[in-house]
Amino acid sequence: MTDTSASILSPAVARGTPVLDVQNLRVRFGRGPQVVDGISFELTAGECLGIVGESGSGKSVTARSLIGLAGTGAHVETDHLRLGERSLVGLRPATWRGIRGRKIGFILQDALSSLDPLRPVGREIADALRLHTRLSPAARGVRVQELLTAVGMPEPHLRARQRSGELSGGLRQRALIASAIALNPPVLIADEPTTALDATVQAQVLELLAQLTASGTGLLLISHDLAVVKQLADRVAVMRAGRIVETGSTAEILEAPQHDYTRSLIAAVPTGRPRGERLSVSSSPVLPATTGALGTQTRPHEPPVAPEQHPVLDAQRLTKVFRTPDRSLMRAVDDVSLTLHPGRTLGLVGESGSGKTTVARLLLALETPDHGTVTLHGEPWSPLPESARRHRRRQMGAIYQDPSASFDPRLTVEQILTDAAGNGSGGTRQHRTRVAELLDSVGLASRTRDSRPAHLSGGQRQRVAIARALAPRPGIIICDEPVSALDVTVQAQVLDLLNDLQQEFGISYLFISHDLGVVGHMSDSLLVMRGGRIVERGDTEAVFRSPAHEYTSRLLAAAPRL
Amino acid sequence: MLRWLGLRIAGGVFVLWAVATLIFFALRLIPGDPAQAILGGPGSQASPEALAQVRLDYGLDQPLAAQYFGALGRLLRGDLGTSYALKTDVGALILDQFWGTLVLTLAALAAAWIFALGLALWTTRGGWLSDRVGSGMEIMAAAVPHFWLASVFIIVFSSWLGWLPAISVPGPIGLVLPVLTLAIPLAGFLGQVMRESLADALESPFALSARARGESETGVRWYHGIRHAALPGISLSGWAFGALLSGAVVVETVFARPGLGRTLLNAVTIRDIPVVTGVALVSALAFILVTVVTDLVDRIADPRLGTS
Amino acid sequence: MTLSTTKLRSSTLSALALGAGIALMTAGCSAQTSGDGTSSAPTSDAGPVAGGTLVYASGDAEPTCLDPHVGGNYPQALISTQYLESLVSKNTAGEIIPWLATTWTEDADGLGWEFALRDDVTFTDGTPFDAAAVAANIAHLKDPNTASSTGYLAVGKVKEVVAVDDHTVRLELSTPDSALLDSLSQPWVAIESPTALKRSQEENCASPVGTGPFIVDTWVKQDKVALVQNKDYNSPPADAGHTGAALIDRIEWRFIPDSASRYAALQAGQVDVIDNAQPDTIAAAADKNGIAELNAPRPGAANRIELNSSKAPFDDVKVREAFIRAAIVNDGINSLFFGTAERSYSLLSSVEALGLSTPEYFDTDLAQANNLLDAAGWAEHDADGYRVKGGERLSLTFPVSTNQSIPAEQSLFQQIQATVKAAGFEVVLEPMDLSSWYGALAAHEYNLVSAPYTKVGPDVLRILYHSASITPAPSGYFANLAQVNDPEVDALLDEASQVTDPAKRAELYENAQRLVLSQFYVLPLYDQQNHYLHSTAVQGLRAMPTVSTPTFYDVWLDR
Amino acid sequence: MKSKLRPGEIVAIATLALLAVAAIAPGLLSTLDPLGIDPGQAFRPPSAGHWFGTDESGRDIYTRVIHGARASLIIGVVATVIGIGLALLLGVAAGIGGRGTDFALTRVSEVLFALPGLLLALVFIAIAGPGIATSTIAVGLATAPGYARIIRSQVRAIRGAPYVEAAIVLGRAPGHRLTRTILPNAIAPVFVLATLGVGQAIVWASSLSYLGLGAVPPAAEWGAMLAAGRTYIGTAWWMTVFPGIAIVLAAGAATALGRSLQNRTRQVNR
Repeated sequence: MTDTSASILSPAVARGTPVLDVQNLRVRFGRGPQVVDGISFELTAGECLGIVGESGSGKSVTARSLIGLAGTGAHVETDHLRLGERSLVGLRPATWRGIRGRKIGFILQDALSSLDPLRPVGREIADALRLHTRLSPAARGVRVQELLTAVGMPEPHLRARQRSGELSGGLRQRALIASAIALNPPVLIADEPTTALDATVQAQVLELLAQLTASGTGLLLISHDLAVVKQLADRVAVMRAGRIVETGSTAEILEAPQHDYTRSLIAAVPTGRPRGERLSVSSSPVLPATTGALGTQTRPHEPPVAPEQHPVLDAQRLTKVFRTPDRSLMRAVDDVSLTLHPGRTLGLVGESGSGKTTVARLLLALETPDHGTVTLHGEPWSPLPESARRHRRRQMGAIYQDPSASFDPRLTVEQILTDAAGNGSGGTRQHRTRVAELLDSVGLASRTRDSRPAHLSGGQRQRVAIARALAPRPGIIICDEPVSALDVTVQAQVLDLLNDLQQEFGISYLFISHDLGVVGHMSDSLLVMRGGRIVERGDTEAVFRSPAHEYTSRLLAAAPRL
Repeated sequence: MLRWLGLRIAGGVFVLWAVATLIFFALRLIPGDPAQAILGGPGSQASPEALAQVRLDYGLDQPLAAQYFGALGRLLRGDLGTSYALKTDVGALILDQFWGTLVLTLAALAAAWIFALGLALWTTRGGWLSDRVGSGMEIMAAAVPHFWLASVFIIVFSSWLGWLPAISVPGPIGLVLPVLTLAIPLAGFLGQVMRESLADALESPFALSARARGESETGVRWYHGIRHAALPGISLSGWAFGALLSGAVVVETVFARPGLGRTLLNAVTIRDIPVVTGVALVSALAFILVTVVTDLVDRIADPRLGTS
Repeated sequence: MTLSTTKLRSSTLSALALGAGIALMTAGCSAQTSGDGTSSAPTSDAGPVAGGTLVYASGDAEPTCLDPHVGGNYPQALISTQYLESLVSKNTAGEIIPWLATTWTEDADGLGWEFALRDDVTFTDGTPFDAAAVAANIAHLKDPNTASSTGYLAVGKVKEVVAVDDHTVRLELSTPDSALLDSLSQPWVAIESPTALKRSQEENCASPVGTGPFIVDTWVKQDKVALVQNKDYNSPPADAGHTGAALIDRIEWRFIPDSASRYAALQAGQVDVIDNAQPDTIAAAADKNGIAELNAPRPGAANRIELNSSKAPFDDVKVREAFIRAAIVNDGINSLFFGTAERSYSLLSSVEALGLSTPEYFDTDLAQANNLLDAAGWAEHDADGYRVKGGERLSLTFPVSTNQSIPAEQSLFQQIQATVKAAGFEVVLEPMDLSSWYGALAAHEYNLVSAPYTKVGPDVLRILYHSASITPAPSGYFANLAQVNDPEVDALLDEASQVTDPAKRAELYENAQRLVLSQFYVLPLYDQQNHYLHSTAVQGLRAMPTVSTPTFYDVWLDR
Repeated sequence: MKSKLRPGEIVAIATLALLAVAAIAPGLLSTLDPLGIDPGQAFRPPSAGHWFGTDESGRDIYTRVIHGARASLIIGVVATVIGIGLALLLGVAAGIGGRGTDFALTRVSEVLFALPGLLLALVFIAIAGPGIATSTIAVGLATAPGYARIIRSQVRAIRGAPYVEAAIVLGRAPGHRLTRTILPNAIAPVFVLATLGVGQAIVWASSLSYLGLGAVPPAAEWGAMLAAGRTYIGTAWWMTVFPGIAIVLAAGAATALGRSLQNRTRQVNR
């Protein structure tokens, strides 16, 4: 950070002064249950308090309640809520508006949707100034440039005129932060500020937030990701079902967690955990247990089949070129070769836009390669006419990032699984048995069979997706970001499940993710992709130990870990 | 962008050709002798000699294919032919009538926009009741036939109150009732779409961001809501323009306004085929232009479209 | 004196109330119906004032050509009355009076007519009016390229036109024509400048040139025709109210097809005169200050329903009579026309002196209708209550032109449809646009039809009921829609069109009419309605006694 | 997800139910003859004897409005079925066909779309002759291109949806995908579209009646009644107001129901 930016960004509050004091905050919607059920905390200037919780824990509602925007129908009560010396209880709307943005800055999760896609980001930032200062439009413009410079935006005068859709994820998030800190608010609330970002970009944004706390801002950091919170927070509060179950300094929480839930959260983080180690606590009450025939606590990982055997899937020199909307050509996949061995997991890691999903589609023969071939079980697979391939389709399954979109919305779980299991119509006893078997193997209660996936939780949905992939008894499953939409503990369960299934059925996985930690935990060997090319390949442990490519090193360095 | 525009123009030329072809052959299916239409229309008592002469003059004795290519050739030279009834150049005739309709439809489009946007901004999320009332008004407005609305306006504003002229008079005052008649049903349609889009926008994270910045509800509507409400309105404007041209047939008849709609109705009634063809082509052309312009505006207003 | 029955009734009522003599003088206190072609507007105390613009709103379709030679329909007659003039005219008594021709004589054999023309008249383009001009006009009418329908028929018997000298013209006829003067009085044979006629038809249609009190200035299609005063005008017909130029400067002739808009525009003062006034608005206007009515029934045929006798079931006179006996018309006319139309029992308009009215043939009698149908073999009834014979339902197709039948008339047809159902007739009403309607007639796809026909004089009977009129024109059009094919009728009409003796002629026409009426070919309804509403500021408005088109020559504006 | 009916939906459903009763058994709601003329009772304003007044032939307007429900709803439904049927052919073929088919059919619907609907209707009526059947078909024809656009984009969206790709990955043949996955999903929103379309079709047909090209008198049909009553709007307002209200109510109720169905499906799919 430069000298100018430091002066711009320092709130006029001495470090250590309490800036936000919340006592017994309770929120419910309509006649519903307490979503936030009596939480209390204090934030001082220059401090970062992390609130960690999974979806539904009430952490976002807490954040919004603090600025009086809990939403329509919300009943918010507190014993007291103070901003500095000032009580925020029972304020009139106009008074609230004077506080929002000026005294409390607010950063939402997804900058793409949190900045108006139809307005230049410069205007969005200037809005805060328009609302709270008497600066002329020209003066606002100058200040916007300063702010953008301060948050590390390259070419600020150019970027200010662009709309959020035209910026990359990281720059977008910087713009959003700039709009939140435009008035140097003493308190900054950041709700999942880095969730949608690639690891390297995430690191940069966290660095920016760290600079803000360093200059005296009180930061309330809300996240589902302990690893992220660890980077910044001085203190951590673990939230679950509307309550704070445990609070303490970051070090205390991570090293000596008192509460079971905290422990399960920590255990669920895959980063740096050896292959085969279980992440989930099977007694976790959050979701239906993954027990059944497969449920044992830990099981040392042994490759069930020797690597010398013939590869199940082999891709040679795949290239796929797309035409972008501005008519230029983009090599989405450039000369990619990979080999998948029976019973093994091949990890494919890369940031967004690196071409990893296109690789998955080429392997699944949903796209035809411009160059190169794919061989399945030693026989030609792609390019081939679809009709020649169709009868062998059942040898390869797929699991997608967004399972809800991958289900026909009209079908129930049973119909989906019946349809996937056989070509015939459903309803026979045989089919019912098979559906029960599948539900059992992915740890779903049999009562879910009549539900539609849209009505299930995210974790249950991904289990249905896995069950569907298993249904034709494939030897290979392509997993494209199978856990990136899930909470950590759910992610842990799903990852464990995938490992268990591999143990039981000897399935080979191509495991695609942007999350180095997840891939590292899941894979036997690893491919690192960037800009359509494989930049590094090798045994997972070896790559983690001594990355050969500079990009891999950067990825490793950026990945937050506990 | 240039390439996109080029493609659009090529597509437009194709559509024009297809419209010309479709209309040419469709009109040949209409029972009745074109030569008869030329010689004074239905009920006239033209002699066989006169009919033969006219068939020769207008090339109606030639095979259909020859007539078609002849017409196409003239069209390429910008010649829309000669009106059967008026014996005047169709191009000139349509040009005369075009401006009246253009002014009427564009004014109605603008008015519909303002009504729809205004009502949506006024009532959306202003509470359960106002939202219901607003959306009820839109549904009702969309279900009102033009000719009925026009009659009610004439009775109320011309006959009873005497405020506004019942028929077209020079100047903007004569436009008020026709424009209202066209605009209100359209506003009902646009309003429904805009309301939905506005409601989405007001619940979106960026609106929350704006509120968190200290923006008032009015400010959120003004700085963010309007754009998002307007977006589907812009996309629909091409369709709306076509609907307005249909409405113009009725409105121009009721308010005795000169224009393409009335020309079309008259021409169909007396089977003046060149005029019908001409009006069809001009409407298609206008529709294509409006669509290109709205797509262009769409792309400028919403950069997401250019990239996805 | 030819007075419409309406006029008779209203004057009688007034006379009863106020005493004879005074009644007519004071009748102008409020707008009243009068059928003599002069307006009922209260007369102004002030004298005529020159100047001003009058706005006329027509509900008829906009003409495609302003020259009434081309085609020849009523909308053309309406507007061309303002700028074109004919050789002769008519007065309200029905007598032919001089106009552009001052005197005329007929040869003893009826095959030649000689007209002395005015020598002081000039067309508005400067061309002098003379015998050559008359010859050029008749040649123009007879030229197939002109595509004249009405005027062409009017001069159909003219074989040759000879210019005896500059201002005397002789018409040689192929056969005697007792209707010649009537025909020549019509606006469709008005005299236009021969110089102007030499232009292309497109040009002549846009701005025909005549000798009338106004000149066509501009024509904005679908909007209006602007007419300006002819300052040098000197040739009014003998019954005009004044001499010299017209009093108003300008007429804006607008086309407002929608009747409600038209009336609203009159009420709001945007227009001064409207035509095709609807019965309910006429009745409403009677109570309003500032609006007056001009009722000018058109000459020629009455509005009537014709029964197509060329095919079953109306080829049987019993079925025709049964239909007419079953149809209840009067109640409908009373309620739908608000007293603005009087039931007719005649083939001809009430303004035609030779019209024969025979109410005796039109008594309604359901029992008799049923008996007739039983006798005609339509004795069975089907489930819907309609009569059947040999498996065929007694069904009548009735194409209705939505352009020609006003809504009240269409409603009357619906009432007839409902009343004849009691006798077991099914009437299928088929509203259609003009082109389709003519198409249906040409294809003989009708059992019932109502078609107006306007022509000056009783010769219209020959056009409508002579068997020669069954033969279609190349377009398929034919005028004898009842398809009366009776040699006796033909003979009477042929003879009547040729005799010169008025008494003999009247007798022949009466016999012909009685024959047609007694055979139940026609169900007369009422005169061809021709109601105008106008602002009381419009003074001196009258309809030409020829084809009842209003003339604005004597009009002045009392604003 | 089942949720309780909102008041607006209840009103809409009640209105449509009433209309359905009127269409199926008009005798339950009025015992008079919709075609029974009585010139002596013409132009009577609303009264206890004639709730909605009488028309120019003395027919009871209330009875005619009730009996008109059948004809009007048939026009609305049939025209919509024709419109959507044509659109389905066009849209589905474009949506599932190859690039070439899609291009060609999209152009076809673009061509039809570029022509004002009323022009299509007028030309069709000029060809086929006026009447209730042709005007119904004409309305269907005029509305088809609009539906085709929506259906095509619907089908294309579904065709590219992950769950269709999932079917490919499961080795389903194109025909199987079309009949078992794409069409069932594409057609559901079409039903919603149809409820929206019925009201519009009634309004369209009434405009044709006004231009003299619609239902044949004296049949009780709202559009025709409206068109006939318009002549007397200055002297007998009830002749247009009541059929007008019927059209607005029917179209409004159908639209309201269609919109709430749309919202519900949207919520379910979210």
